[in-house]
Amino acid sequence: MNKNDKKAHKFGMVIDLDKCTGCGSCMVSCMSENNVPFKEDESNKKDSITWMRVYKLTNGKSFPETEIVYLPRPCQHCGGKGDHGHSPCVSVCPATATDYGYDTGIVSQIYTRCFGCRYCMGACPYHARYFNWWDPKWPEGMEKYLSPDVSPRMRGVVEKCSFCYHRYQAAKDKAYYDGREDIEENEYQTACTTACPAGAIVFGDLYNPAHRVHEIVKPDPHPASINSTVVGKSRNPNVFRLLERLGTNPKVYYLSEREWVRKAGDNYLAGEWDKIKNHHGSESHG
Amino acid sequence: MDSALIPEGAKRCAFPKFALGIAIVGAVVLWGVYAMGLIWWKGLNQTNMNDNYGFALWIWADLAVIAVGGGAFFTGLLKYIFKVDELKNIINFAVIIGFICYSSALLILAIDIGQPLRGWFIFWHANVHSMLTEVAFCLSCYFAVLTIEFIPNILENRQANKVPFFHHLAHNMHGVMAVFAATGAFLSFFHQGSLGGVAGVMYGRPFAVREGLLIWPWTFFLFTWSAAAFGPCFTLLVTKITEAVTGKKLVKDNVVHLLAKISGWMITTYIIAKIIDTIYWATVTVPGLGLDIDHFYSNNAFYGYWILFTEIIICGVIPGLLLIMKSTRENPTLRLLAIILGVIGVCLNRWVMVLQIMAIPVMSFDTWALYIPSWQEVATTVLPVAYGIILIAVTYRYLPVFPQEKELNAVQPVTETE
Amino acid sequence: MSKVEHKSESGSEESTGECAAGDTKDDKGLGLGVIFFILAFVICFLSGTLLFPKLLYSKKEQPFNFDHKLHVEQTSDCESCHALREDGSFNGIPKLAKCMECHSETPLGETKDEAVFAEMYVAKEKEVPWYVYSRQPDCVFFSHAAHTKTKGMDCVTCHGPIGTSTTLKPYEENRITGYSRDIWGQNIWGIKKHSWDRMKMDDCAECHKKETGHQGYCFQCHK
Amino acid sequence: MFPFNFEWVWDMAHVIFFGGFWYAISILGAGLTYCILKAAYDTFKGGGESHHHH
Repeated sequence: MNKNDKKAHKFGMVIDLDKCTGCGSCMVSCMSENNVPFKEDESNKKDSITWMRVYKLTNGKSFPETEIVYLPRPCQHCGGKGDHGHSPCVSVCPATATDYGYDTGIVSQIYTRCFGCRYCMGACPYHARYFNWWDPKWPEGMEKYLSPDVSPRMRGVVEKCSFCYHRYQAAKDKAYYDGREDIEENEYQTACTTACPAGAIVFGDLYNPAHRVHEIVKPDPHPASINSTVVGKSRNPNVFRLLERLGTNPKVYYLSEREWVRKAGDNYLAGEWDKIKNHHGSESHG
Repeated sequence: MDSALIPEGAKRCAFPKFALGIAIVGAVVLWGVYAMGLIWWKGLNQTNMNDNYGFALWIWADLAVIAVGGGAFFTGLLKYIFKVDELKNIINFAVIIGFICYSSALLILAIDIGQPLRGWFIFWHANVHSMLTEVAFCLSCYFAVLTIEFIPNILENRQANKVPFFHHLAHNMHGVMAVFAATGAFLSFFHQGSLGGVAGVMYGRPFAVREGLLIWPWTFFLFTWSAAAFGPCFTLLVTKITEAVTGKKLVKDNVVHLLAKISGWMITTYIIAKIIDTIYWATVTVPGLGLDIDHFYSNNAFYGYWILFTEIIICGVIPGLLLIMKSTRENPTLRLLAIILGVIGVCLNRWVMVLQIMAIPVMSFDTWALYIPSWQEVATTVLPVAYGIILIAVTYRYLPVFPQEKELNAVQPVTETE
Repeated sequence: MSKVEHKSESGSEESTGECAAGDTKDDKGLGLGVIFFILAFVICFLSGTLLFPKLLYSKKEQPFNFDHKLHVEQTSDCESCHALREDGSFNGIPKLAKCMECHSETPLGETKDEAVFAEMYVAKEKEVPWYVYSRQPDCVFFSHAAHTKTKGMDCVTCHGPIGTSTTLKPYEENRITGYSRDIWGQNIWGIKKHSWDRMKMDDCAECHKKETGHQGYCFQCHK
Repeated sequence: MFPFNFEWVWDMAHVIFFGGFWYAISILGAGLTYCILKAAYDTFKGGGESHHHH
């Protein structure tokens, strides 16, 4: 199956950072939806599991110019160099515990296969992968509230955001029952998307021009001029991806009208930003 | 007491003294084993690793012992394939050191994984595109080679050699050792290389990533080359330490000079390649990703340019030059200085290529991740060292490790007294 | 020739005497060795095939017997009890309410098992704690809808001719993994003759490869 | 690791990787087997004269 396959999807997300208030609803809904374990004492965040993590960024200026933006960061579901499916983490996993679904563009993680070498965590520049340092301990009775659609994890394995794949499975089941070929845009939405009170997160199929995510992102199927391994760059000048020029080709896009926010998405040499910002997003029009 | 086991004509310290020494080092081993048990029982939460810093102290130790253990395959390659015959006087010891290094490396890997009982997945469910898979396969196979190379030496123990089958087995294994050594060199090339590849293929990490040849990033070749270059330094260093502890000369100077010379040329060529690689990386690769080399060496409490300078100049160029020049190579003090610097250099390189990578922020709003290892990590990292000391002590005492020992220490015929 | 070999040659000469001494031909020893080897093999073989399965699996009896044949005769299909819900998910083993569509507190037939059912469960309004032979591990997602509805597969292909059985076999649980033995297969070597003999990932993949040309991505069957 | 493993695909990568692996294993296995058999033969033949003709 490849992307020329009519049935193939490329699920992606665009997060409007100008709408995000940093309320954390996405983090909470993600945790409860996906049976994400927590620690008794959550004061040390460095070994806490947060599939969806909200970063706080500032423009570094002093009052009154200070600006703050909150940046929710799920797994970026990288397509890898050239968008061929060799994501940084998938290509390094020694035991094939994670793979790239060419039918959905979603990077999987199989907990019962993972043996905890953590190479994928090292390879991921987004810190989107988390290790289970402890066995999960649920407070009395809470086990009954776990979702049966997401398998709980054991100590010693890596886990990460799955774009709520179980919701896709459920949506497909419904479509099968109805005798439909495929699912509707609204049938498969991630927990964070539906939980966001500001409507900052838009989720859908980047291949499908009718989906909102495609309308906003307008992904460019041609390789980018800055780096030929970059595919799917947005043609919307306000849309960017994190560390885009590394060639990881994330499927999570960010939207902001503020220049400093867009600049924070990647690394630029001194003076480089001013040269490329004007071309940003408008590459393939020429 | 154990004189029947001691090689004929060799002088060894009294058994109680030996036993005391083993007991002291053994206590350190027990400490390490206790820590290891804690980690296996309670999990990796016993370490100070975290989600931003998933590789830790012992992974550095793992890479370092494999690098310095490279002396075994390279000496074997020179001895059995390139027929550098003098090296037969040090090959046994090189093999023993290699055996220690590789068994330690495998043990560390067994501690390092979150689900040790699933360790076999790396073989059974192998993803052939992962450098780590290549490491696991070649490492295990090469450890088998080292065991095979070690066996004849064990069978040459005075009592074991009396058993006709063992005697013949040892003899026959010597006969086909070139085949094993060639296989070992093949396997070593790929696992040393793939350890370098582990870093080089991480294209999400600008500090690690390298361009390369086909599927192999340049770090692949640099790691193999550096292991072959610095491995012999470690063999010489341990030989020197053994000589100091036993108070005996065990290997003739011409053998030491030869190995030092080969090592010197290997180091020099390696460090030239390393410098070219570093310059290319710093001036082409990294700026292409929007980063300045300063990014990797500033804004943190530990990693500065000093580490780059120490690794390449002080512990690379200097030992290389000291060992290729005859006058400095044959000066015992300068030679010792060179091999110590060399060993530090390759260990530092492995540190940089596994731990500094993890510490450096990649996203513009990310921060440096430094950490202090827990005592369990320290104990399990010290464990291989203590275990190595014991194994060297035991093999030195009971096996004919150094063929030249008798000749070099022939003061008077030793009569066995109890 | 290298010096090492000279050395070992001279070494071997020293020990020649001992070699010869220990070399008195002893055919009796050889015969005993062969017998020992055969005996050891037989013991290992038997314990591996007979004892090992007993140690590995614990046997549990179902709450009471269920006669599939009898029920199929009444309903004439599987779907009357095991059906898809409207959201496309599969109901699995029916709950008490489903049974009560036909049954009541007074048994329909005369079997002892039905009496147990009526007394212990219907009267007490308690669900029957069936052991599920085909229960997959937590990490497995399986869409009955995709297989039965969209592709029109029958139940027998995966579950075997369970509809013609009159008794329920004991449920065997792997003591280490906690999984049903039917996943691995009743054959201790894991060899299968029929498509329904095993329910391992390899079996899913085998069929998927044949039918779709691809064994599938991880998330197709995992959650 | 084996062609019957779930992950196995008959492609270039697998053929090269496992070709090398099984090749190395075979050489080691054959070498060891030769040594052991030869040693057993030498032992039964008795004495140490068998290897004088090296």
